[in-house]
Amino acid sequence: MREAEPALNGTGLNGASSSVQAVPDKIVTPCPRCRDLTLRRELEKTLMICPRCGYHHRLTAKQRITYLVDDITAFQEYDRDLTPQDPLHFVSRAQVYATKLKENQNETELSEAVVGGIGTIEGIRVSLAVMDFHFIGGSMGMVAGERLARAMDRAADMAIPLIICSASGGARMQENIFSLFQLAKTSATLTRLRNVKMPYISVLTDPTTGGVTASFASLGDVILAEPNAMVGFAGPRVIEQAIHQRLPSGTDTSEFVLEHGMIDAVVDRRSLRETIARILRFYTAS
Amino acid sequence: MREAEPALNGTGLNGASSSVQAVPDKIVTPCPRCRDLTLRRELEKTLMICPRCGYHHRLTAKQRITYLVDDITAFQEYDRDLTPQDPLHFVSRAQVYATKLKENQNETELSEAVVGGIGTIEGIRVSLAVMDFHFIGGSMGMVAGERLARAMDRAADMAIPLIICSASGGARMQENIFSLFQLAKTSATLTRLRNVKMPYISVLTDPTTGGVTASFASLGDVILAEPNAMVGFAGPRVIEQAIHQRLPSGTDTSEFVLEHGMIDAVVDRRSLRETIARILRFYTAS
Amino acid sequence: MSYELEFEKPLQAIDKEIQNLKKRGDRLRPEDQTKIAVLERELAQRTAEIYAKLTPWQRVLVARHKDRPYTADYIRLLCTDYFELRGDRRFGDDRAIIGGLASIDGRHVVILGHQKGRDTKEKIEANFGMAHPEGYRKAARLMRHAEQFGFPVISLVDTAGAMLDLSAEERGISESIAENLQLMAILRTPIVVAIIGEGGSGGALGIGVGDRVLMLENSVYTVAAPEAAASILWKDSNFAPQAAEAMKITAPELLQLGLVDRVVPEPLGGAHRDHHAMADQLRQALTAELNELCDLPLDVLCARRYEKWRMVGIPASVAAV
Amino acid sequence: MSYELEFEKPLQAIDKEIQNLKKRGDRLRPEDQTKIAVLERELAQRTAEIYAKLTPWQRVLVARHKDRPYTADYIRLLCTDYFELRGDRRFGDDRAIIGGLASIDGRHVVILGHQKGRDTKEKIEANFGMAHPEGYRKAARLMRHAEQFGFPVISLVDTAGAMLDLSAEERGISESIAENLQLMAILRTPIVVAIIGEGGSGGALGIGVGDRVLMLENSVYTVAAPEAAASILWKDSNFAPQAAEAMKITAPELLQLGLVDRVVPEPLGGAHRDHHAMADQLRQALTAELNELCDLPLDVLCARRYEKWRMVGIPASVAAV
Ligand SMILES: [Zn+2]
Ligand SMILES: [Zn+2]
Repeated sequence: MREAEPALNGTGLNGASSSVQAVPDKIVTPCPRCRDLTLRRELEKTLMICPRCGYHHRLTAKQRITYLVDDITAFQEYDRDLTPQDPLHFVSRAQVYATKLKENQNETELSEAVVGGIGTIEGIRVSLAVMDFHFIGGSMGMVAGERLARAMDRAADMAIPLIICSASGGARMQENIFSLFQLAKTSATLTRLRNVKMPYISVLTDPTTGGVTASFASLGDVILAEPNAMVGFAGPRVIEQAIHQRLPSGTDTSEFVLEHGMIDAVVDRRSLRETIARILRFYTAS
Repeated sequence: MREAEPALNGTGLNGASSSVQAVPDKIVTPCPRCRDLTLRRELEKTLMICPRCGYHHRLTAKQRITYLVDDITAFQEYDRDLTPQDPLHFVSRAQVYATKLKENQNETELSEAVVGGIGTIEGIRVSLAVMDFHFIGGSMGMVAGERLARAMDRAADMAIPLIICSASGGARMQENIFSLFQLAKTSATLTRLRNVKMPYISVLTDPTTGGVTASFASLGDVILAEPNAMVGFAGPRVIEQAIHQRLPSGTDTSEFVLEHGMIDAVVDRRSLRETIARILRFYTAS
Repeated sequence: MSYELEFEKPLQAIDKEIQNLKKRGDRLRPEDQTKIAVLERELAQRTAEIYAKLTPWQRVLVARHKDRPYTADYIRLLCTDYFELRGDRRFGDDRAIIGGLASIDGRHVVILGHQKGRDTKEKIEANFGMAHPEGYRKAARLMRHAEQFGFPVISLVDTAGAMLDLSAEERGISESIAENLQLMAILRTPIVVAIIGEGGSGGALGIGVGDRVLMLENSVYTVAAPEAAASILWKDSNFAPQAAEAMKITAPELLQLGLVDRVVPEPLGGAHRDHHAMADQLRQALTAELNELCDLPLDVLCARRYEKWRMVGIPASVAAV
Repeated sequence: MSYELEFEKPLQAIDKEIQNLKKRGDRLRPEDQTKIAVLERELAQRTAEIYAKLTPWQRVLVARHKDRPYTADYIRLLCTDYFELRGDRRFGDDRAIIGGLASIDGRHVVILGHQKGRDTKEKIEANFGMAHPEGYRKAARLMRHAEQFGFPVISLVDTAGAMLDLSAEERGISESIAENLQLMAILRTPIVVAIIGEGGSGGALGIGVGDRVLMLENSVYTVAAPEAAASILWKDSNFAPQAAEAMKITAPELLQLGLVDRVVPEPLGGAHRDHHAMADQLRQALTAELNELCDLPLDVLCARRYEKWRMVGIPASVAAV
């Protein structure tokens, strides 16, 4: 199962049956930072960046992939039929995990919080995996982890660079230790890339917190983050609750982790694609 | 030259022609910490520890070796004929390095600031190198470094543990880059021990500062320090001069570096030998 | 020994009666002695009954019991020799994770684990077992040391989670855990992990990857504390017992799910009732595992460990895809 | 371009005369133009004369010249592409040592070096090129990255020394340098070091071990600053020039002593007079070295580097013992 195989179900992201879709249509979108209202149409032209304050709106997996690869129609999605399980048969207090999964699948038209596949960025073939926060908060389900691990395997098997765009609130309670162990699984699988001397670029997007930061997201050979994204293990709210103290503003943002030596650069979404290509050329061009 | 060879000149530390000798005889010795006067005779019975306040007096190389090995008469010294050079022909303002070397050799009856050899500690054969602060402040001359490197080579060649007791004020100005490069040489040579899976125990004694801490002294598999020894890169006085501020008392002591995670234990001289033996048994007994 | 847990109250009543009788000392009548024997049998029986049907939440309470043996206790009870290794060689010596060179059953190992702290002073020093980045980096140093010198690693997990404060974020708590996950996945020496009390989230996993993962009978392992999970799922931490139930956090459940490899039985009434008996059980389990692991060629050991974690928890139906 | 150094004053007088004549612009008479040509020849000649017999102490002043090109200048002038890698992944991003992925003469490398800072703001950010432990640890990360991906390393040394303050000691400045010395001794990729200005003590050596050590013509390399050496030797830092003389700190002297491998010529009047010409010289030297080193099998490269540093500075008479 560790070999890179083409997607089992014909169509990819671009096909009619695609499981990746834009967030629900709305005519205007409010900016969470400056409160400005922008026409959805306009916002999509600016890569979902607020034209007034520069706020980087959260993207769907489909948007993210579209913005990164040369040609979304040539992006080959994998593992879409690898769908989430309910390993604990989690039912408690009107919370039925199986139902929640269905609901999220319907709302997002994703089957899990991770979309993985192969595409090109400025002509360079990469294994790309993208997390979608809209799917149960981008939490690490067993199959989300497996899809990430398979994206790593594909990079190793094909000897191509790996790019993972993280967006996650952390663990998926309803899978408990199955969720937790994905951190170990993904961290372990990354070691395969060492043998093929291909880089792993980790891109942190708003928000990347919890277990994801305590595993693959922090293990990039190069780590980039979008401006002002929430990035950290606990996130400021959890810390404030835990220590009953206010934190300095800016704690656990991209800029905070840059200052503390955890990442290489904060990159505006408008230059992300080009920056990634520039970095990749150091490893792939001779 | 990298092979372990027996000392070239018959007698060892214990012989009549030994180059290692106790510090000049004085009847009473004042304690630098509590000012108490102790009979030299008495002090030597307590391993040069002030009976009143526990201050660990600085030792000569001979004392140090005597206190550590099972039998000083069985300690086989090496490289005594490897004597310091004056590679820069350093003569300036009434400072003639060659003369200074002679004077120090006469005063200490050492030929350099490092004494290296093979001995046993509770029956375990070790390559031991000891620095003597009384010889030009235990500074890192080219030959001091070479003697250390040879002690490392002996440990690697014979597949036995390495123990280095440091005591150094840092660089030897009169050898400039020859002195500086000893840090690189000793750090490099230590890598040979990795192949034989034998431990290197670094013992920091008062004072261990400057370049020595920025090389082999900080690279022990296990690092021990005598109580209240001055241990640090710059030492508090230099820092205070550099930043024009008073430092908290206790900065750059054994206890300070223990607290900051740089060493494994502070060990009283009276239990140093036994502690080293206990540690060594983990690696040598099966 | 006190009975502090609510569900142990029936036991306390019996125990009190026994203690009262025993107080008579020399004045103890033969019928009292019979009574004591009867009561002790009853106590044992009732204890067994209660502990046989602990709810997951009750197990959480046992796992967090203030008298439960901690890493330092196991080190004292298991090791015939021990030399503590301190510090991460970078920043500090975190007392929330301790470890060193040890001899167990004649075998030299590196042992390490979370230390919660027994008395108030030690609790504060140890930060209640919640480690900062320097704790995980110290653990990494010790594990690399073990690899270098061919010592197997024993890692004892007992933490509510990694430390959540500004300083932990500043120094990269996530990076420190992530790096350990990777290190432990490929370390070229056997690693046996035992969850001895609380296995809390990434903070537990940060020293929790190995060839074998053992759980003490009343230990628990959670991706988030039941209180936190209840808060997140139902906005009310009072539903922690329900969360504990639904999340399958106990040793027998996790063994059945194939997520851990062995359950180490606890003495009657829980590990906190008898540290020595508990340590004996743990020693036997560790030694059994190490005997097997140390016999494997390193390449085989490492390939198996990689496979174990690469495939962890993937049901056959998924693995087949 | 100003003439700030005392021994450059004669040059300043000539330069001023030239500038005055040139100010006339259109009103410049033919005889003025002849005069300018004569003066410019004289300036060049006098510059050459002065720089041909700089004392060691004067070289210290040139090496510390505020207009001398710094690492960031060389990166800009040498690299056709550059992506900065930041942070030690532990604590911070020390601006006193910078570096990243770079293309030089069509070759991909990791370049890094001390950065002193040009204007006041940058000087403070960069702590005047005196690195904290996180700087050395960032350098270590970059070098491991280079090793992993097969990039050669170029390391530019320019520091008065490592930072001497409480925070540096607390976070293990000595350990951070020591670890780099070991790492650079065995890193499995070519390393070329160039002392571009001040090579100050352990802080310089901390990124200064490699297959080749180059020195710019007017750079200096000292185990302690001449002022500090004078203080220690004669309790008077005013004897720094004498210390500089006695310690053999200049590039030609160190080349002759066999301690460095190549002297890179500086443009007339020193590197600070012509950054472009200096960068060109450095590029040629680096490329020549890398061409040779990159052709060697890694095992040979590493064995030679080990031998170089194991035997460094040992005279034949000693080596023979
Ligand atoms: Zn806005
Ligand atoms: Zn005293």
